[in-house]
Amino acid sequence: MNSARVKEFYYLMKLGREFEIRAKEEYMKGNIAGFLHLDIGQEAVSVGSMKAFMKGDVFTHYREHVLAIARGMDPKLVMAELFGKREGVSKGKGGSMHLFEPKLSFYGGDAIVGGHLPIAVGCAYARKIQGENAGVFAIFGDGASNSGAFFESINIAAAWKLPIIFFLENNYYAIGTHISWVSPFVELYNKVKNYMPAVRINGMDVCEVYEEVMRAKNYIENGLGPYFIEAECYRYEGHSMSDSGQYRSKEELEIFKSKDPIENLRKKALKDGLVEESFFKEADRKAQMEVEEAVQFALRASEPEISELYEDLFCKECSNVVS
Amino acid sequence: MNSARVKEFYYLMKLGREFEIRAKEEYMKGNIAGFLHLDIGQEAVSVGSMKAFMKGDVFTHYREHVLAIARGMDPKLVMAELFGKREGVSKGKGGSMHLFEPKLSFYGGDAIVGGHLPIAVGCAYARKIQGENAGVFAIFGDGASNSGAFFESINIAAAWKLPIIFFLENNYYAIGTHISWVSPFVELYNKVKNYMPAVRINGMDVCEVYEEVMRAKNYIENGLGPYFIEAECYRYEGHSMSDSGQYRSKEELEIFKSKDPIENLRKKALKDGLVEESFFKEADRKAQMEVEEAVQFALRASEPEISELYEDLFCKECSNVVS
Amino acid sequence: MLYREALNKAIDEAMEIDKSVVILGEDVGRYGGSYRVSEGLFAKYGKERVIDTPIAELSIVGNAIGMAIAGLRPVAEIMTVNFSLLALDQIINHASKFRYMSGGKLAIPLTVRMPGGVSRQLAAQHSESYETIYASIPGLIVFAASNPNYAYHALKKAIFLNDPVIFLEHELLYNEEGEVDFNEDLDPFKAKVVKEGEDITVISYLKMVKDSLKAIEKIEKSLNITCELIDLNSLRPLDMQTIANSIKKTKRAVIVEEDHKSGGYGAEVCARICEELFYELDAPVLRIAGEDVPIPYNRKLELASIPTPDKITAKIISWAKENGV
Amino acid sequence: MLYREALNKAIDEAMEIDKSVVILGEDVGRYGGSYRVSEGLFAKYGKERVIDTPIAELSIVGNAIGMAIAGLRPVAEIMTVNFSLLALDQIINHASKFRYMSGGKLAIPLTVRMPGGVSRQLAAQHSESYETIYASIPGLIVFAASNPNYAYHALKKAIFLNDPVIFLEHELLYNEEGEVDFNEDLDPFKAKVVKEGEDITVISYLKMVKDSLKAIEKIEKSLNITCELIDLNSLRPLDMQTIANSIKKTKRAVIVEEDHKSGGYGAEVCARICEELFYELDAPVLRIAGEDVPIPYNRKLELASIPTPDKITAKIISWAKENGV
Ligand SMILES: Cc1ncc(C[n+]2csc(CCOP(=O)(O)OP(=O)(O)O)c2C)c(N)n1
Ligand SMILES: Cc1ncc(C[n+]2csc(CCOP(=O)(O)OP(=O)(O)O)c2C)c(N)n1
Ligand SMILES: [Mg+2]
Ligand SMILES: [Mg+2]
Repeated sequence: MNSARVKEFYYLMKLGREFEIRAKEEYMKGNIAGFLHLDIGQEAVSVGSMKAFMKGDVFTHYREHVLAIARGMDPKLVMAELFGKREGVSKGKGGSMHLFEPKLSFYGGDAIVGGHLPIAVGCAYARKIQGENAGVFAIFGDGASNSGAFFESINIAAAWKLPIIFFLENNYYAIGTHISWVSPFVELYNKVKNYMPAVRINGMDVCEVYEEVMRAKNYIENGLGPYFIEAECYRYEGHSMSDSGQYRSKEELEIFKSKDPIENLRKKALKDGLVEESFFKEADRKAQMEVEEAVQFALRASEPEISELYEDLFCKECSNVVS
Repeated sequence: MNSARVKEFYYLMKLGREFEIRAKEEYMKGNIAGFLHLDIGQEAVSVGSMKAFMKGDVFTHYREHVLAIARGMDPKLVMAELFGKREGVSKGKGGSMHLFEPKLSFYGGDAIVGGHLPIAVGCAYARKIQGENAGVFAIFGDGASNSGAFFESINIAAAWKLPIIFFLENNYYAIGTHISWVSPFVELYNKVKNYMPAVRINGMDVCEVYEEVMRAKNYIENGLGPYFIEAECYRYEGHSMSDSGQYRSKEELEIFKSKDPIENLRKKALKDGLVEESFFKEADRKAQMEVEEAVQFALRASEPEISELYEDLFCKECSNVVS
Repeated sequence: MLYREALNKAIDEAMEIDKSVVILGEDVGRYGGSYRVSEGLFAKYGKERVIDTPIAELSIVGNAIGMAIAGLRPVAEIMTVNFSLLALDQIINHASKFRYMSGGKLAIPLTVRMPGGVSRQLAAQHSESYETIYASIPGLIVFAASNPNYAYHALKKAIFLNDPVIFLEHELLYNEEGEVDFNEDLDPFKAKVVKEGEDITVISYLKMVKDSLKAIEKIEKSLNITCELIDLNSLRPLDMQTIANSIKKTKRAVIVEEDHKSGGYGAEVCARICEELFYELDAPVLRIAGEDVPIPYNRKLELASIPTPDKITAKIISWAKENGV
Repeated sequence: MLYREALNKAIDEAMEIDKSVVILGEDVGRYGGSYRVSEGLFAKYGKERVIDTPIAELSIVGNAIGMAIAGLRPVAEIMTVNFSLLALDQIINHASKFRYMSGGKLAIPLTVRMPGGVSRQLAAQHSESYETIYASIPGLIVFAASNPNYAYHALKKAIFLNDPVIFLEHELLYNEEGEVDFNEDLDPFKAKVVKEGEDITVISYLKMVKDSLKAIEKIEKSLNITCELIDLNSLRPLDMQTIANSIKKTKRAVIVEEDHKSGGYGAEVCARICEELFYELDAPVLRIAGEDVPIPYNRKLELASIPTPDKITAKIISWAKENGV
């Protein structure tokens, strides 16, 4: 890792963290509502993966703010979406769980657990026959790995040798359900290792995530078929704002906090002499500022009009008939 | 295998074969309609498994006449069901694909591919907490092994160590789709061998099927969790009466016919001196006779009355309200 | 007692009475249920009877059917009605048909509970009402609980019925307070006249009963008439008797549902009325329902997409005026 | 041209015109489709564009949505409408909502074809009609083809629409012969007056159009009146204009559907008529529909469970007499 990379990773993770902390505050204030799933603790996964997988299509679940930002989505537009404003990426119609931006090939925010996986597989099929080798990146949780949609996707992607990276964020919990209660093993790459190359990595280390996704990317780009990565990680907050996360022990939380992806990257970079202390200070300040700007933007942004209720439902041709 | 066992296997397989041949004829005559899936060629699986798994609950798919008969269902009642008669096991309301008999713990004939597997798993759960160790036997095809229902079932049964035997009849085809087009490998026990003990056997050999199911039965009865058997087999006929099976080569069919489970059992038993020739002659005659009786019974059996249309829809309490 | 407490009590008592009652679903156990309906049951009945499942709705219902076949009385929870689509093959192709296609040999004593409706800014994938789907399926019983009393009685009775019951709950009702009359012998299949009146029959269910009641107060004042309010309770079968009794008196009917209007459940109610009570009607039936769009996240749009007390009031008043009430 | 040939030709031409059109489903490729609709296409367009899928309906539709997002125009086949329940989460929670919940950023140009209805003794798990489900979902377009001409034109147009279309076919129509006018510029959203008449409007779709036509012949003779027959063609949106024009003339409406009656699609048609044309009606709307039972295997019971020309005739005649036609 060179210094520029480390700086980039650090800044994006910090930006993501600040974004989430602030989103939480704005939720408390009532500016954001509905289900809000924070990525705090898992920034290494979001940033490392998006920085490695720059070209192809990305399909995500509902815990996707930091993924979106790392992908290049303007935090202003993300925050505005969380605020339900017309300037939001999904015009305020989607909210936190549904951030879509085809310009970034970012099909984010599916809130049906596992539901985006068959879609990602279909996209990978299309890319293959279109001769585009960048392929697809699909991210999901440990909970999703028990769903029929997941297994069908693994089978099809492997049978047809599709260019897709399956990235499993194993944070051990699906809301309050520990993975060990509902899966015969906790190391989930075992589920698929007969189907495709499958590895388990430390998802708290942004460099490890980045490198493994790079490896996977090369693999799928070479037409070798799908690739599976399980990243061990942890969310510090509850599942969503309506969950306090009491089912977990303090000790467990502390263990993972001690592996904090942001803090550890900083320490390591300083120790290795890769980045000077002043950078981090400046980066922290800048991240806060960028989030502040996002919030200000979102606050000033406009409420949709009632007349927009029936917009965006159909293409023009169908709209003409339906209305 | 002792002589009595061999005789029993032979007779049941022969009875099954004759039953199916005759069912086909009756279909041509118009006495049977709808989808009729014949088991011809796969009798070793149906008989071997049912004779080994005598006690617990059995959940099957739609190709289940021979399974039902081997389980102890009277061929008369099966044939009458195929004829749509009131005396049929399902009162003519189910037909060929839906043969149910709780008295035999036979929950046969689900015609949604893979659909009976979660049901079988739930039954296994119940048996476990009820302290009944005989467990569950669930049989399905290669096609079913690509469905989400299948994978969810494997995962849950393994996670909860449920007493269930998953028995996969790999006859290579799901209607006209060869398994190699839709699965990354053809030896399907690879799909699950990280989850539970999984073996692949010769499904054309009734003794091998019997012995493996006995092994599986002991395993699940001991509370060790689920067990998976893949049996290689072949259906000689088309998928159902509306399929001619033209997608398969004559050579392929011939290879499997040369392994015919009935013929080979006979040859082997004669060679080993286990059973005398006269038994087979008599058995063949008796099987034909039993099938003839079944057809006669079905022919004479009665048509349901229109008034029965609304019967069997609800329990008495609900019926009173609904009607 | 809160609505969710009433549900909890119904399950608790059923489990107490009959050891074959088990509950299963995502987070129903150690977590206590995402709307706290199963709170305390895991501690009381243990993990064999209070089952935390993986996120696999097809299996939740499929497993429950298997348990029912084995002699248990499973109560499955689907975390949100939207996810029930993943289980629909099991509910329709299996649970609803097994008794019939086995010629009456199988019984499926299964209850599937589902919270649904438009809550608060949960957006398109978490805000639906699929009563139109469930109420269209022969072989199913569909109950919809609008208040703690019905919730308690109907759920407890549902658990002991020998047929599959879809039990619909509304997410915004869980913390509603209401009295439960434990001595009542409530018939869960019967609609309830919540309020009597002479001039208009308002028919509703789930959360819209409450909203309709608010609207009715204003309408009565504004038009100087009285409205009768019927809470359907059971959506399948539909209690036409209670509806007919009321319409024969009022000659006018309004249906209020949160569901999208086109193809919504109200269509069936409206059709039954128009077929069977045509000559009683002095005005066309009015359907007040959700708009025909997926539910948007933005609060203003979200409210615009469903009936509210104010909109119900305005629509009924203008319809009444047009039709000479 | 046979109905199935018309469908085949529509797909073939679409694939010819536009390389982004692909088809997928169980046995659609080498096998040619279980009802032979895709015959010849595998040989012509190759395995990349004519895709044999595993038995995994959720993935068939889910994969197709992904293809649509990637710029293809997928035509997915679900072998029988019953199995579409396994794909319903993808159809409803994803395909129907994606454009809306992305604020208009995503387009899902997807066609899902499904054979359905009561064929011949296929029993409960293979004999359903789920138009009531599909037609209740905002964001979907639902076409129902009753004849080769509509089948050809509507399917071809559906493939080129930029929104998800559920395309319903009836299993007993595949071998129906009918003329296809290739020069027609058919509007797939419009209902068609199949036959003009003065006294009763009969509204139907799919196979029941044919059966209604047979019934009408007898009714006209028996009552010495004339009936107008409307084929809905598009179930969502519903072409109320054509219906209204007819009812304003005839003052009476009958809906004939194969679907189960309670909660069937006819409920919505009936409700719309009663709401919008109440003062035009001289008689209650009559719904003729399937019985509220799963479809039994036995032929006699099967026929008893659905409308037939004879039953349609008898029901309309007795209703006409009761209501003074
Ligand atoms: C099909 C479906 N079932 C249930 C839910 C409710 N739900 C939302 S998130 C979630 C847990 C998902 O856990 P996991 O996949 O591990 O992802 P994580 O939240 O840990 O990132 C559940 C059960 C849902 N959204 N979709
Ligand atoms: C969910 C579902 N999809 C499709 C079908 C149609 N169908 C019936 S049998 C069958 C093939 C099943 O193949 P396999 O599982 O290998 O069993 P086999 O017929 O070979 O015994 C298909 C596709 C169905 N019945 N259910
Ligand atoms: Mg998780
Ligand atoms: Mg097979």
